[in-house]
Amino acid sequence: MTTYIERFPAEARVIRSTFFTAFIALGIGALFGLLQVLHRTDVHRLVDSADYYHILTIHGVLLALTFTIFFLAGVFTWGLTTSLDRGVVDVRFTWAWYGLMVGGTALAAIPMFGGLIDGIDMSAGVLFTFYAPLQAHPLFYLGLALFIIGTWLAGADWIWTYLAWRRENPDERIPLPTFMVLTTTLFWYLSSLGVAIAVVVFLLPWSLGLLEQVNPLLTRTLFWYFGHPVVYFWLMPTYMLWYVLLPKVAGGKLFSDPLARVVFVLFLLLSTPTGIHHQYLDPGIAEGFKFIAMTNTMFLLLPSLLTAFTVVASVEHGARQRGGTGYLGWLGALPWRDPVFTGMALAGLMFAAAGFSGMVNAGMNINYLVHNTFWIVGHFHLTVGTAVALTFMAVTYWLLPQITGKPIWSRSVGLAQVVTWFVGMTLMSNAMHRGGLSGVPRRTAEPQYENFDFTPAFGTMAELDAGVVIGGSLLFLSAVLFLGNVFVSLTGGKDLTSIPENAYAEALSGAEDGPLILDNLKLWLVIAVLLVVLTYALPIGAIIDRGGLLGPGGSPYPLVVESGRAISIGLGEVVA
Amino acid sequence: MRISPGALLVLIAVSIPFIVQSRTVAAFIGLDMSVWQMIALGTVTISAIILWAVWPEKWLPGRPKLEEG
Amino acid sequence: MNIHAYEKLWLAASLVLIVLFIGSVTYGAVGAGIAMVDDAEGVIDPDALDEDDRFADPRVEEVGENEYEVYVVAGQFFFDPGTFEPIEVPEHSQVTFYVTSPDVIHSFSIPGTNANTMVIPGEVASMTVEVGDPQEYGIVCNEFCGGGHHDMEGEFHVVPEDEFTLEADE
Amino acid sequence: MTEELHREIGHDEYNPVGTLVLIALYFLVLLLLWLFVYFIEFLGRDLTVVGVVI
Repeated sequence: MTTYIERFPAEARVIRSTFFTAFIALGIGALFGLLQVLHRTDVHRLVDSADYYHILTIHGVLLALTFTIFFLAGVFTWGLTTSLDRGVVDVRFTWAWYGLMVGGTALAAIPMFGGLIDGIDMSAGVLFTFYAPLQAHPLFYLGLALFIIGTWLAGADWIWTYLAWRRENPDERIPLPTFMVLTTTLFWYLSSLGVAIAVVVFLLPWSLGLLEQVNPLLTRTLFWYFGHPVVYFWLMPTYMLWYVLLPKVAGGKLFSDPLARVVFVLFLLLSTPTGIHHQYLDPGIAEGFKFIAMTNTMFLLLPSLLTAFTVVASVEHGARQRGGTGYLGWLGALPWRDPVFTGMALAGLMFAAAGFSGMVNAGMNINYLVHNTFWIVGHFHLTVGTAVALTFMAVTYWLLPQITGKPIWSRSVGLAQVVTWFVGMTLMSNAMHRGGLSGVPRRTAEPQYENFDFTPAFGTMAELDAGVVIGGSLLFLSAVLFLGNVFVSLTGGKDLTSIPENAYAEALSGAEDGPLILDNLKLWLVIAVLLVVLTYALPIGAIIDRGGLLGPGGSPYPLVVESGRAISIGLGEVVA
Repeated sequence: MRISPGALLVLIAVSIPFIVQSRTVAAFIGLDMSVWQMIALGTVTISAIILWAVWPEKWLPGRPKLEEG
Repeated sequence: MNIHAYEKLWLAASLVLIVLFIGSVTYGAVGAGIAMVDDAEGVIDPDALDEDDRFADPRVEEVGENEYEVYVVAGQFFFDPGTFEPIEVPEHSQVTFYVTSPDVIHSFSIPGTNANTMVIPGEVASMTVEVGDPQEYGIVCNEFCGGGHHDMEGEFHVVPEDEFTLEADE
Repeated sequence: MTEELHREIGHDEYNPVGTLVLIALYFLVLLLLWLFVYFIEFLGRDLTVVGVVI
């Protein structure tokens, strides 16, 4: 019996830091989420409605980027080192990428929070998507760029460690968790390039006044080039945990290692050439390009549907080994008292529901029905907000003891916490989906209009508001229970004997059953790049051809007065 | 107990989305269910689940015994 | 690589599902005739809308029998026309909206209907709909566009034939 | 974990029949929901965006 901290004390320290950073982001993000549901529904408006958008920006960035990416960086470091059974090559480099990610986050946070504080003349009320000509303070873009470079260095760390292992083990198959880390890293390099170009080449110089204007459709397209794939950057570590940890806590084995590899290869190939499906209703992009993005997106369902089968079959294997019988009776034999298992299982169930709203979002013309409505918010609170976040929280109950040597304070509170999240999300997301179908917009402080009312298919808007408020409050309660449980656990003493061995699920059908070509990552990367070029070269070329690299313009908003922007404001006045 | 307390808790939690969506289904087939009717239906459903779960198994012979999880 | 028979079955079912989805969308485009907002319109200088003959004077215009074109400027935080006075068209007509923005990205969306488009500075969104019986609709911006985003709303009225007059005819 | 195991089931003797049942139900739900949302909610609505009839 060896725990992770005994085997890899130096790496455990870095993973602890990534987790704590993630948890701080989770706490602030959850609190701001509660403020939003109370504000939108007009139950209580703590801030001015114009400031709602700063709250929303912080909620989106801290939860969708900071919480998820810091946590997954820790999970990947754990999965890589555990499965290779070797430490990182140089832990100082590991600290370097962590430091860069923290530094980037801190820089971006200054204007994000500055927008909420009177007397600070900096703001970044541009939401998670920062569509130009909405303009944030340069620190926001700079911080974002540094953060992304930090994630690239993290990927380099993982690849570096893998190559070192490869020299020591020239003939072995890549262990499954490492395979998943590597495919995800390659995919992330490919897809985050879009946002890096948007930020470094266009938005940062523009916010500094070095560029007079940008092409809004181009920067928006570059954002979505990254903006859809980023959801797979959250999902792939989640899938990894479902593949390698969930079967283990269920008492079974992974059904098929080769199929898990096929799924991750499919993600590497298909995740990026789909972003245009966020732009189905954009003028300036030809219908043909939208259709291509639609078919790519639909085929991207395949790895997720395959995952559903493999993961459930692995869990069923556990149930049957535990004595479960019958067509459905085996479900009763699963370890439902364990928050690690129950949290991940409920997250998976919610993801099945999210699969459906995602299919609707992917359907090109049906996008007229749901585009930018509350439906979308309901959808991604099921995906990143539950499939990913609930899995990460559940797995914390397993990983935290591994990296700290301290047992979880209360597994019962943990169980209550994951169930509360599930129930809260059921109520909130149902109301959001239904509200969206009646046309309620997303991202608005006051979805109450003077000249018309929304008419839900049945029931009333007040009931939907109640669903959002009750659901949102339960989610906040759940987050508090989670963070409280983590905090109390950390104040406790070390007890290595009560912590299970650091290990992951074996496979019923192992890597040796899969063809060698699956491990040929260079080949898959080349095909992935080719697919991206095929899908994106023409639309991006067309957009640049239409509006020019620096675009037909639009006005930067807000027109904040500070030193870096003086030039562009001066120019603006000349034009005016 | 027919199922473990943990399984019962999760079963109740998982029944909630079905109860909430029962109203959607009812509306689709033309039945307008109010929130209170839905809550009543939910209370009945969850009570039935609890009753089923705590009912001693030996009173229903012939059912395969589920293992405690 | 041995794939279990059930998993092969599921793989086939998944592919059927995907083909069905793509088929539905294609049917919507070809059979039901739903067109996507696209690149049919050329680019426009957002800083010079007052020199454009469509958007210098945003309005409703009759272009054929029962065919109307509506030119809308969506700006922070209004639709012109729409916010200051309702957009009015007669019942049972074909209406094409042309919407553009002088400042940031907005949307032009009629809640409860399928009329919904992004509005991007430099681009003109065009969207043709067929309206039926008289009805009053709202218009919202559903893309965040700045601190007053939630105040950006308008009205779209489909009015009886005999109550309809064009501004130009008044 | 090991003490909870009732039996060891290998790859060749394991048929995930419960998974097949669950996933078949899921398939049906997806199919029905898609037909409902696409053909009734979406295509049944007013103000559908059509191509310009020339």
